[in-house]
Amino acid sequence: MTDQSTTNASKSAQGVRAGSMMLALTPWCIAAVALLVLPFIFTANSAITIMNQMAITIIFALAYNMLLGQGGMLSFGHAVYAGVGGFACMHIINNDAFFSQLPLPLLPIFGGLFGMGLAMIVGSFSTRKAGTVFAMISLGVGELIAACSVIIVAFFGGEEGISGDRTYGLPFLGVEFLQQIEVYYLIAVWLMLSAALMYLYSRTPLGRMANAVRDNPERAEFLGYSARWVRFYSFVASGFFAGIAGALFAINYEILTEENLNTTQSGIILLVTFLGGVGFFFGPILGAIVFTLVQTVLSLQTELWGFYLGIVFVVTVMFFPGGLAGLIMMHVPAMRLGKLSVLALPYLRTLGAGFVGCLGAAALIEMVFHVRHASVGDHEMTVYWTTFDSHTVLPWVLAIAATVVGFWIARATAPSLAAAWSEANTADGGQP
Amino acid sequence: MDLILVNLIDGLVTGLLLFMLSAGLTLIFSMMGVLNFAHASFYMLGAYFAFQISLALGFWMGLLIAPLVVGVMGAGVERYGLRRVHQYGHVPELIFTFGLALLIEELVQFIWGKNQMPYEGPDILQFTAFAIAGNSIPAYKIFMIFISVAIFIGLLWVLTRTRVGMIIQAALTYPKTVEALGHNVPLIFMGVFGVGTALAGVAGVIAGPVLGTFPGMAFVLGSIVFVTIVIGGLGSLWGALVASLLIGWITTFSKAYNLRMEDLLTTFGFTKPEPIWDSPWRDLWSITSPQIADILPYVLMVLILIFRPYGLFGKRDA
Amino acid sequence: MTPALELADLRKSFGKTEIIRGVDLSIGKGERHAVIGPNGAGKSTLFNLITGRFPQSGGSITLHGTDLAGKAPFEINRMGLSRSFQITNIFPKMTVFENVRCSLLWSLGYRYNFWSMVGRSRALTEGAEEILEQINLTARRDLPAGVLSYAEQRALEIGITIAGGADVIMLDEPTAGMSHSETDYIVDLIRTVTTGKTLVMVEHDMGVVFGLADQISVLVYGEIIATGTPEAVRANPKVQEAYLGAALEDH
Amino acid sequence: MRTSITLGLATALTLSVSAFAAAADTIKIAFIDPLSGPFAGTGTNGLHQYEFAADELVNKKGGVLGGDTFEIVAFDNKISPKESLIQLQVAIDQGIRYIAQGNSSGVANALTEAIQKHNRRNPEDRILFLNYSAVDPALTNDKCNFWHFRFDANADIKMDALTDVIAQDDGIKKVYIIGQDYSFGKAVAAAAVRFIGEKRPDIEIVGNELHPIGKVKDFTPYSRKIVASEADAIITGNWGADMLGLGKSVLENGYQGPIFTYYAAADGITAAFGETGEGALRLVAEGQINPPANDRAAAYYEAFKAKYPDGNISQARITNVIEMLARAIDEAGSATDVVKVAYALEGMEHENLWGGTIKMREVDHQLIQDVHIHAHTDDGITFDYDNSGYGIKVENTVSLAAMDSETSCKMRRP
Repeated sequence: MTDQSTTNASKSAQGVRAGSMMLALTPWCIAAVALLVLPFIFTANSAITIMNQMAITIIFALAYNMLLGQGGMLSFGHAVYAGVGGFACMHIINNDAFFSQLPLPLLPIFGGLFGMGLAMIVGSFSTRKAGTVFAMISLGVGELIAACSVIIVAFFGGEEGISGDRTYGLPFLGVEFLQQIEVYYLIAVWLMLSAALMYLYSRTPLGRMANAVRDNPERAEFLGYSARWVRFYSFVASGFFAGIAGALFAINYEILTEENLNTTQSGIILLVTFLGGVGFFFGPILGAIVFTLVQTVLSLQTELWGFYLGIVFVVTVMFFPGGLAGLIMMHVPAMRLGKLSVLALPYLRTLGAGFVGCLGAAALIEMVFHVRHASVGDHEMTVYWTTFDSHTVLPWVLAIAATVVGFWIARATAPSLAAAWSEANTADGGQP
Repeated sequence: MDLILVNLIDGLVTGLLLFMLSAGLTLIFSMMGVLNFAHASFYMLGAYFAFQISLALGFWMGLLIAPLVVGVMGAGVERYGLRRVHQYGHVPELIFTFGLALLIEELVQFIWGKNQMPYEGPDILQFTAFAIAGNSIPAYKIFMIFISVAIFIGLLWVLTRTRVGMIIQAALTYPKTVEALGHNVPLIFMGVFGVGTALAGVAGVIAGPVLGTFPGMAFVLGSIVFVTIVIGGLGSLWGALVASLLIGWITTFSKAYNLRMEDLLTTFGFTKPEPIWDSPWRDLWSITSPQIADILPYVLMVLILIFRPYGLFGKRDA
Repeated sequence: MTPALELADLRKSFGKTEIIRGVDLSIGKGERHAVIGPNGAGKSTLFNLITGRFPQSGGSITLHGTDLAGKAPFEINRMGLSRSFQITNIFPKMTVFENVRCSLLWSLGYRYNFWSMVGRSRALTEGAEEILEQINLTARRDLPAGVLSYAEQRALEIGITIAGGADVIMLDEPTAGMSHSETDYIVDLIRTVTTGKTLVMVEHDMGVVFGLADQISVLVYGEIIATGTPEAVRANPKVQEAYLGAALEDH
Repeated sequence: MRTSITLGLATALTLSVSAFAAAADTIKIAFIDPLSGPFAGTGTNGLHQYEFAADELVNKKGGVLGGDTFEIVAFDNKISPKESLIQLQVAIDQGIRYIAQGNSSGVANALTEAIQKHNRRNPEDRILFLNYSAVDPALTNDKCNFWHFRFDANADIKMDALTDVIAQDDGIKKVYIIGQDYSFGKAVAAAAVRFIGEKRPDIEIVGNELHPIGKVKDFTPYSRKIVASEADAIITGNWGADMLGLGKSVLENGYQGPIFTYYAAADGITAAFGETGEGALRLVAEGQINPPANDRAAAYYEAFKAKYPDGNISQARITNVIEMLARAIDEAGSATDVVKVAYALEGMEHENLWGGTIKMREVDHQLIQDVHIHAHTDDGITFDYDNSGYGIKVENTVSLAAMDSETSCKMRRP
């Protein structure tokens, strides 16, 4: 597997040199080592639970990006493929006779197959058109299956969902998966495997044609490819990996419910993928990591996390359609020129000030919310680990000052940042 | 028989309400080629603004002012949001409106909290207009029918009988030509977007007291509105009207009559498996029409999209 | 010998307007055939009918003796017919190299393959590089196609069109919007890359037509009024009248 | 973005350290319920009731075990089973041994199974589940386990009490049952049919149907059917917007009989019903608010209102959770040995702050208590809900409801 990924990552089959092999392998090695070491740094079970959640979201987001980023298909109901894969696995877990003969680490294959099966059925009619028609069919099918989950109790278990016990599987090398850490490594292996497979897929003829069909379906048809079948295969492949994510969810949480299927979940995966950036393979990975942290950690800090997330999302769509990955990759030309350091100081000035402004604005939002919604007489609130009385003037003055001054400095220094930017992206010879 | 009449009226109210939302949405679609996911959010804003205004100035001022405010906000969204995202293509536009829908819901919760607002219709309409076989038809419903029909006729009149309407219609089809003729097409687009969202605002103002004013109200109605215009044919005003009424009546009648899947299956010659509670098909056999009434529009939409992808009244697929 | 492409009483109407009004045309193997005609004569429509972009209203199209009725563009392409577009139609976000490589995939038998890596195939890489060499874009290999100059994009478009190895090549106004020097360059390019293939082209530039084509058909108001060698067509009075007349009206 | 990452890492780090910090002087109770999203109102109000009860009933009285105090640690589960399991893990890592949850039986089912598995797999740090509101009968029947204690009367017990009242009313000849299409709605309907059949076979059930949960925009068609069926009473398990929508719709469309229901009070619903609901709404619930059962209850409620003027004591049983847990910890002599605490809780009899004596039944860990039928009214209300002037007043009481009811629970004790 490693050998393959090397050669594929390198652009030319003729020019496989040791150097480029190393270069292409490096991110994968770093990822593998990080996955191996992380549990020794964050030892708490809850940290491992969060990391598991992150890994599952990464697989799901990568699968979603096979559609959105690589195939140009916007789905509003992709959760159902992960969900159905997960539900199927839960039924397998509950089938004692079969499950006791099946090592748990093989279970995700079944999840993938079920996700793929459903994708084949739906894809047979939904992939005929891309664009709005595809988006609407995906929404309709998503709503239908989600609604079925409370009606078809035999399979979906109603609103309680269905649960089982993963430890009844055939022990795998003596491991029964009693502890979270064992599950972590199972998920980590599947994460590496799925990510590598999805990456390799994008390098196959079909993967390349998915891009071609996304950019110009008509031209692709005149190259001998049916745009519809290319979309169909992308859709099915995406369904397969979504199913794997669903199966891992089943293993990790040992319960699946309606929330694994509903449109909220589908919306979240769109949000995750887009925030991370649809243009690059690693975009959804970033998105999944950041989103999981925001959801589990920021939501402990503030009730308004959804509000902030909404703002960030809308701002991303409007100003940074490349997402986080796009932002990072913007700096590659400057890095190639070795002039990244030119940007450091202007960044510190403008973004630092902007950051202070954001903190001030967030504090203002929190204070407004507290004054408006806290129970009468409850004047005490805590922002940034500081507790104060929200009905006194000082905190308001401070917050407003931070906001105004922060944004003002950011605005005032923006031109110098722009200048530094063009300077950093200009080769020293003078030509752009 | 009486009950059929009552249900016809109820379905009409639901359908016309849907129409007020779908009319604006379909206009916006034919103009910009993008489905505004946040359309129902403007409906929700209409209800909340009207509630806030009604506290100070009463229901009627709410009916007057709230749609205006919503329309201005809609125009602002077009001017400063959509127009910017437009350059990236249709998919980012759709994603933008999706994000906007999320944001508006959060915003409403931020301002008004999560509970349902005690938003009531005007006292003057709190009486029973008439009753059919013991079923009272509240005057407020008659008022809703009246308002929506008036809006439909007004819209039709503006679009087909006035100079502004003609420019709009021309701008929808030949934006370049109309621009060359000296009309400010971006302004027209912004105006249409504003009017479309204001219509959604009106729907919110008059539906808020009946269907409840709460943060989930956009979500509950949102996807049904898409379904409506997809069934009717994207961009077709008549299609939106027919599909709205169709959905209004289908859902009303399937709730009002207990059609059971068991009877249906038996008619087709299937035998009920015994014992039923142990059969994997038990859920299928026990389905009744009220249970699935609200998902029937989705079934209809998927079927329509499979067999007639451009909808009932759509002009070919774009 | 069966002709490479044969049209018999081909018709197409949009609504009530008949754009193509019964075209009969036979193009032999290895022939370089140009379709000319005044603006609005239906040249592009004819192209779109042949390549399956629009369904015909009547008549038949046969490619190497096989009827093309009801075939989708990709099926027609697989039967050995490839086309370029009047408006540049490439994959702008992909690199030049990838553009060409994608157009090689089907003909090299990769079909919907998802188990082999494009980067590892010697045949693909070499094939693509050979095409790049032919269209003189080797130096631009790794640039996104969208940033190329207009003439380079047109060259790439021709490269994509011929890459699949089709034996019938259809070019829709390959030199539209180009300067004289660029036009000369493209004409030379077309001549070399289509050696031994059947070429059908629509073109406005008479210089290009007379320089490239063995046979010329003149399409006026959806009908072919003359077919023959460049000299014969040039001498045909009907052509003189229809074509020059229309051209004079234009200016 | 970048800050939240570092913030997250910092938190995760502190989490791993704080596992040791199960402090000797505070006993933490994890409150896992929705604090954001559509049910945040209910969750937040519940949290306030917990915090107030812990302060007022335990900490101000010297705490337990000679000075240890209770601390409520809030976790937002966004009413999602998945989030609940994550937050459960966080709570366990913080050394918390007591988990309180109530909103949604779906979440409770997920939690009770997860806790059972956790306790089996990690015998060294077992935890207890204090379910204060989830009323799915299965939790104390088929799905019961030793670690789960339910302080609310379950759906069957409440329906038993409700049908007792219906049975006494000779005017009721026809009943219409309607509910949300999910396990609780179905459980309510099944229990209603069973109990009415047992107690008043002459009552005709003229309608029994389910509607999609949270999806119905307009209840008018249902109301038409109900009115047309000439029902004398409606029984429903609806809650939230579905309750409000159904209730207002039937009343506006000409229905005049009583609506027997479970959840139609507080969290904005009492205010929204206002005058419309007067004389129609009948709620079954434990905990007597109006008229106050005794001076202590009245003083407690007044103190609560002084602290939370916008709040409601809508879940009176929370005081029982706190008081009984405190007693059990004292009896066990340890807050960390939850097996001992659980044995102390089993069979405990307790004087309810809101009147009457209650008992935690050993066999299934279901609290047996008085169940009341309340009326929604503005007459004789000492403590209103939502500051609306309207509140709920006890009309009928079933003492120690269903104390001998059967259970299918087969509990395995450690």
